[in-house]
Amino acid sequence: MSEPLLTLTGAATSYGQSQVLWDIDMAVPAGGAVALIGRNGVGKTTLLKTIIGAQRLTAGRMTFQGRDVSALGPHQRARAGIGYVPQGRHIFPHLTVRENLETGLSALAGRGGGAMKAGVPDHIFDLFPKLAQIINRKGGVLSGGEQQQLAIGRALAGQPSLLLLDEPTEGIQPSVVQQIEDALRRIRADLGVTVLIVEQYLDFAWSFADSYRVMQRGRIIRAGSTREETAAEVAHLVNI
Amino acid sequence: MGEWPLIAGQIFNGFSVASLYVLAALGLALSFGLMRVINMAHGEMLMLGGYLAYLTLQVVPGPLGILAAMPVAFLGAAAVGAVLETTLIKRLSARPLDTLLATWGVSLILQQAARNIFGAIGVDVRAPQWLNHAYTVQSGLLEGLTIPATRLFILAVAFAVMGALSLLLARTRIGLLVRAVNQDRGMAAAAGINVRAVDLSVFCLGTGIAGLAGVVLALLGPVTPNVGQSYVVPAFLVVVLGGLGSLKGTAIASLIVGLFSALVQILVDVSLAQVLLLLFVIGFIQFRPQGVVAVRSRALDA
Amino acid sequence: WAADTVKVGVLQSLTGTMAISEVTVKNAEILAIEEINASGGVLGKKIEPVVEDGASDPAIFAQKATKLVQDGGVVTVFGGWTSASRKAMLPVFQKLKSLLWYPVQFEGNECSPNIMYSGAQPNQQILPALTWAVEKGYKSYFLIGSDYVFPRTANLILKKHIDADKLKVAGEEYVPLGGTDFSAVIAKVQAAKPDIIFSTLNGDSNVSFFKQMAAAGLPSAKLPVMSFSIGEQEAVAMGPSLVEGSYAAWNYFQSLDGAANKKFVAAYQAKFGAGAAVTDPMVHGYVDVYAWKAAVEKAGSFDPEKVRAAAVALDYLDTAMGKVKFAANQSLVQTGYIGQLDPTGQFKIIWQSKGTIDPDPYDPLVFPGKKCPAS
Amino acid sequence: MDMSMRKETPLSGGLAGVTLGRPMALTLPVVVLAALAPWLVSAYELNLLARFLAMALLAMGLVLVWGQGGVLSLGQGVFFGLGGYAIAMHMKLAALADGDLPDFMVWSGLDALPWWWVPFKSPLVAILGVVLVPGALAALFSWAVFRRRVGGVYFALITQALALAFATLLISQQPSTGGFNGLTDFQTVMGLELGTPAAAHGLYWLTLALVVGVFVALRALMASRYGLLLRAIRDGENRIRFLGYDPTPFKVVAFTIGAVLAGLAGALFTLHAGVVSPALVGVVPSIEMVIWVAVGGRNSLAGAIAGTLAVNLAKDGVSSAFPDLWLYALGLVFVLVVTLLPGGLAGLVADAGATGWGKRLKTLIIGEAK
Amino acid sequence: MSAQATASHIGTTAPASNLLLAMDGVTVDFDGFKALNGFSLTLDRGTLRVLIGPNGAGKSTLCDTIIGRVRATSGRVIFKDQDITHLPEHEIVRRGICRKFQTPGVLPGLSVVDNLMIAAKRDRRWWSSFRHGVAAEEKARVADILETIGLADRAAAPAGQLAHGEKQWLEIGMVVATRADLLLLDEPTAGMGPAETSQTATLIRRLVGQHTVLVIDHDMSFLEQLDARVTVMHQGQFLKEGSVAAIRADADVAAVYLGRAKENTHHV
Ligand SMILES: Nc1ncnc2c1ncn2[C@@H]1O[C@H](COP(=O)(O)OP(=O)(O)OP(=O)(O)O)[C@@H](O)[C@H]1O
Ligand SMILES: Nc1ncnc2c1ncn2[C@@H]1O[C@H](COP(=O)(O)OP(=O)(O)OP(=O)(O)O)[C@@H](O)[C@H]1O
Ligand SMILES: [Mg+2]
Ligand SMILES: [Mg+2]
Repeated sequence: MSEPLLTLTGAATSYGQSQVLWDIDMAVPAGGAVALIGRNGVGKTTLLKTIIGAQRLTAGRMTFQGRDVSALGPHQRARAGIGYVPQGRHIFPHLTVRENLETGLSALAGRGGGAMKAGVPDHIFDLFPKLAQIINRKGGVLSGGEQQQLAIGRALAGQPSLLLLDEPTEGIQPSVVQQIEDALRRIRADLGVTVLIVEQYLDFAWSFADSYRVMQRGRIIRAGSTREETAAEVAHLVNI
Repeated sequence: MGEWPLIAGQIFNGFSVASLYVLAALGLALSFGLMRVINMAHGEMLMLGGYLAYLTLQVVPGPLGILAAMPVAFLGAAAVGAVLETTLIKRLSARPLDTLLATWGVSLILQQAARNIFGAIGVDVRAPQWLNHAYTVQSGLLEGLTIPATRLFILAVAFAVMGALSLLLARTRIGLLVRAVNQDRGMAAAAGINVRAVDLSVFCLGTGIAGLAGVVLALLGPVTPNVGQSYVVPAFLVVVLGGLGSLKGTAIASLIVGLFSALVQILVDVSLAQVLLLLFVIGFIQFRPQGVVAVRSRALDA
Repeated sequence: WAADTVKVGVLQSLTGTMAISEVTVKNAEILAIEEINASGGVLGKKIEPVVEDGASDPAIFAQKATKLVQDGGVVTVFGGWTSASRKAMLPVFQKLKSLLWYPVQFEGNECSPNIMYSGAQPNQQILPALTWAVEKGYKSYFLIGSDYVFPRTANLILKKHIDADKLKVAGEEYVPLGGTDFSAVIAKVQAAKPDIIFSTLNGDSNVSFFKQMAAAGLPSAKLPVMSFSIGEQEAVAMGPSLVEGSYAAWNYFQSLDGAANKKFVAAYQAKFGAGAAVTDPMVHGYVDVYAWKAAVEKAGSFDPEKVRAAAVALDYLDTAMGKVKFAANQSLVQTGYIGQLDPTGQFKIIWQSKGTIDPDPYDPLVFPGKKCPAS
Repeated sequence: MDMSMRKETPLSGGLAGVTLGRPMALTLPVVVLAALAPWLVSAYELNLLARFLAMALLAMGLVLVWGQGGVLSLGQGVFFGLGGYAIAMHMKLAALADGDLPDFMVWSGLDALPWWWVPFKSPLVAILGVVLVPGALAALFSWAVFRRRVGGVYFALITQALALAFATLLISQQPSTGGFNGLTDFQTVMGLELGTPAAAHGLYWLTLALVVGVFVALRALMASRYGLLLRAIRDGENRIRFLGYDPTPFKVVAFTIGAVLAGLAGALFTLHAGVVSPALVGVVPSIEMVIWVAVGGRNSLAGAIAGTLAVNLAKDGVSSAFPDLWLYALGLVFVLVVTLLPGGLAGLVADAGATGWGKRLKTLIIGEAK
Repeated sequence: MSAQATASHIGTTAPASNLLLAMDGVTVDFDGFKALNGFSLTLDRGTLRVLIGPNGAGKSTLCDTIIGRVRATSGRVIFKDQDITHLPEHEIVRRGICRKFQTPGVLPGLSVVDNLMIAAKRDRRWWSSFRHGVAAEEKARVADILETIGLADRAAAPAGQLAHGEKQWLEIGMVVATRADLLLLDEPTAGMGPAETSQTATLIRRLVGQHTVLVIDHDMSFLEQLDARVTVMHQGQFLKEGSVAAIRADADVAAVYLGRAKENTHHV
């Protein structure tokens, strides 16, 4: 594989006085999909927040597309091409579905072209037809599944090259879970987006990602390939 | 002249007072509604507008001075707003009660600065001749009703500002970004929105409007270091009545307050009218606690 | 050094809403003290002024008065502006047996042995204005005031006298202190069509009032206004052109003739700037210091009790405001003037009372039978 | 003084969120020293101290209302004023012969005592009034607003309007309130001749005793379940509702206690100052009251007392000598305390206590920390 | 995990009739959109019921309506034979209903243990909060729950600092601590891993009997472990009811909810 899209070297962060991440080394290859797994509270969300820039690095550095982005703020990283689907979805409650999607266009700022003017790309509605049906409803009143689709759609509106997904199937009905999983596969395949996904359920993680990282107490304790190891071999690390 | 012209006159005065409140309260509603910032120094932005009008009139005397003063005051107050935002407000984001206290301190400082710069006794800003006349109904039921041109002018300015602002917020992406930032800052940033820039522009817009309002208020009132204080409490009452930062709500609430006090004043004096207004607001809350215009949400702590 | 000095208190609001006015009085009082010091002091001692801030709050006035007299060792205090501040200080001076010199016109109804009232009593400012208006032939009066003690009492007195003169009170309206909205009041004025407005509006409200009157097509040229709180300083601040032609009643105008006034204005402007306006309360504050000096010298003592007795026994003093002296009721015998504002912010004196007017704290028409114990 | 804390189970972190004042060991000497003040300072300084201690009662009330309850009141001046007027009305009437009217009523043209003045002839009614009138108004007002779930900033702004309306009303109803002048010139209270050293000392000790008593009582209250729930409501009012609690009475009680303390403070202040007037009740004084607490620390009772004393002493010292400077300083204090020192002086002390030298200093003064 | 201890402390009164809750033709209309549409449901005392349905079917709205956060446009909610449709929220809770929210609703500024103490307090009227001391029984229960939810070592930490999953546990603990007769658990396992999920299932099964429990979740394997009667909602209306196995086999349910026939287990 060529130059990695994202690298973290010796990354650490903390909430106030309490350190949460230690010495994270990670490289996400362009076009790849990495699954981040681990028990509750080990720091998975925090790691994603650190990558998008919502948490500051207290040590180490981060590069994206070969550029050191450690000092950039979240909106600059979003504009550089990192899309973020947070845990808990964080839909703008008083904006309509369309407006929520349009906020995602902000990440296109400075990337030239008429993309921003052109509006929300159609392929988002191909991926999530439901969004087209509820396009004028307020984000705050949507059900959990609707919000999750919207959150992914919003991230895609910024045409990211790296998509960060934090437990995207949490609280989603089974048939929609399948839709979302299918959509994510298409996002990888058709749009060529690199994905870093936090996922508690290993069989989806294994069927979707090429490699995995196991986190424990704020550190990455194991990295490997989902093609060379089975989920069962790794499961004991997660279920302690 | 009988009862009718008096009542009709008071209805007009209600609108006129409402237009003053709209102008004084719009900036507040913006920064409160969109940024959760209670700007107690808002009154001093009005004051600043008055002083900038004074300075402009020194440079551009004559009939059009007042028109020239409006953009000057807008920009001047917006610039002060920018300084305030970058040095103070941004440290207090999402702590509305603390912004209230801190900006009160700012208001004390600005008042004292005005005293030291312009003197304690205020300066002279006059309506130009083309505004200094009144239309009087000469016959009919409303005979004797007088409509001052200045007040008509202020009504027009209030409408223009409201219109421009709602267009700006509804028709451009700015409105969208502003609302997104207000609802979830962290997510807005992660979606690629430059939240600092949005904050700054909203706050400057709010103070700028206050500056412009200050010019207009100077046509009917004094320009002194503490002039802002006399407008800021009623303006806040309008914001409370209007509902969370809704422009429409602010306009309607201004009208309610304006008409209420104008009509009540037919019967009681102004001091009592003020007390009745407060009772009215508390009464209003009893059946419409969200204010005139409500925003519904499912969030647990909405 | 201390043996050669005597301390006096100067207690005015240096902060808060009243500071605008009171600072100028403080300046005048300090000017008088400096002049006296320059010419040898009092009873061979230099006067050392102790300045305190009343902060526009009566409770602070009382606090600072106590501080000055009890801890600061001053022999007398010059100060106060609002009646509220005077009323709050009164018990302090009575308890501590000291003496306050109060320089501002007020509503009367008070005489304390521990206060020298040099500002006008109602019969020395309000009633002369009425006398003038009656002479001019005005029949219908509209009374407008800020909603507090002085306007309410002044209008109470005015109403009785207007009634007694068989003239008409066309209306009476009050706005809160600092109020800026006169739309309703003006509507009522327009409905009532009076000949003249008597205004006891205070401070910034005047600006709003005149601007909104002009906007409604009623400039002073059309409907005359007689004000009791607009002096030279306020006129300049409001823009003289706005109030040009309106009237004011005082016991002093900067434009008054006389060598003493020329000298005072020159001295004040030399110290505080060529354009500085000089007003009635300032002169009263200034005169108070000189009257105290004269009384001390007459008594040969700084003891407040002796000074008080000497002060009311003084003969006429020749001052910037003409001949004045303290009556037995401790208020000042002085002349009433009516001025009309010219475009420069000065008043043209158009009328003056026939000789000096004896102060009358209790209007006989309104408060029959009430008298100061001292007189 | 911290008995109530010791009784707390180790399970309940009942005091979490309360910045503790100095412990007992330091409090006692301070109280003793304060009690000896009549012999240590001049009569004027004692009067000053007495006033500021009276104000500290109000400040402690704000700790409960604002610090613990998260309810910012910009209308404390109203309750302060009500307490002050209640006692002042009594003193006015007590100084009169039967059938006479207070002077201002006479020259405002009143010929009979307004009905609501009459009960205040009785000293008992006056004392009850000091507590009950502000308490009742606060309870009614806050209940009307809180029950409709209007809170936070809205509540603060409505209380500010309340302060404006109350001051305006007081001033405009001159014949029965004394208007802008307020009420002054008191002679005796409950048979005590005001102005004598005995009265001054007695009133000072009364104030001090109340400050100590309220300090102890509020501290126990904050450590109780009630205090915990109040803080919980501050954190998430709706969540509390879905745990089966009605937040309204909790907030109403806090606000009412705050108002009662403000009323007490106003009454004592009036006794010490010899005057009560609208200048003490409006928008500006009300917000200044908040700054005392902000400076001291909004979650600390001791901080509130310290903040009140500090701000008012500074005002007494600075404003006369440098009037312009004072306003800049006051403004700057607002800005700096809120932005850089949200915990106020108390927070600063606590921080210092947490770091090395501070800890050493603390052990030096109060012995080993528990 | 020691859920027995917890369960043994949860006392309820002897049932008068077996019916605990009845929703009777409840409709909730949001400006024309009917989130619940004439929905009826009954729950017997001491039973466990699972509610599933597509996203947006109205499950959370149903809980909202029972607890008083959303008001029924028409229809009634009967609890213990009394109409609670229009009672204030806290009144409803005091009658014995408690709910876990879909997004965890803990009190962020309070410590974990204080969160639980508040939930555990028996007498929730304001004046009783002045009473001194904490009942030994409440204390013991909180200690137990703290163990059960695995947060004993974080007891003093502010709840706002917990990770998402930890907050879920805390909120479950709070709901249990109230000893309400009816517990509404809206997606209790969202954000939990497989191990925690089965722990939750065990806990819930232990609660049944003492409590009536309504569980909403999308995780079929979790529902399988619960092994309870399942009600399926669709578009605000009742769709099906039956055992887990029956529901899984149902074609209608597959069409609107489960999707492409095969079940959804990500389980290891
Ligand atoms: N805002 C915060 N302040 C302090 N500590 C926090 C904060 N947010 C999270 N933590 C702590 O950081 C640690 C990691 O949290 P994080 O949310 O990253 O975990 P996670 O792996 O995403 O867990 P989950 O699977 O439950 O979502 C936890 O111990 C949590 O208590
Ligand atoms: N306040 C509201 N105003 C308008 N529509 C609303 C409101 N609250 C909910 N809705 C709508 O009602 C429907 C039902 O929502 P609800 O949250 O009850 O679904 P749910 O079954 O809990 O879904 P999920 O499984 O995704 O949590 C949704 O389509 C939602 O958009
Ligand atoms: Mg997480
Ligand atoms: Mg739901």
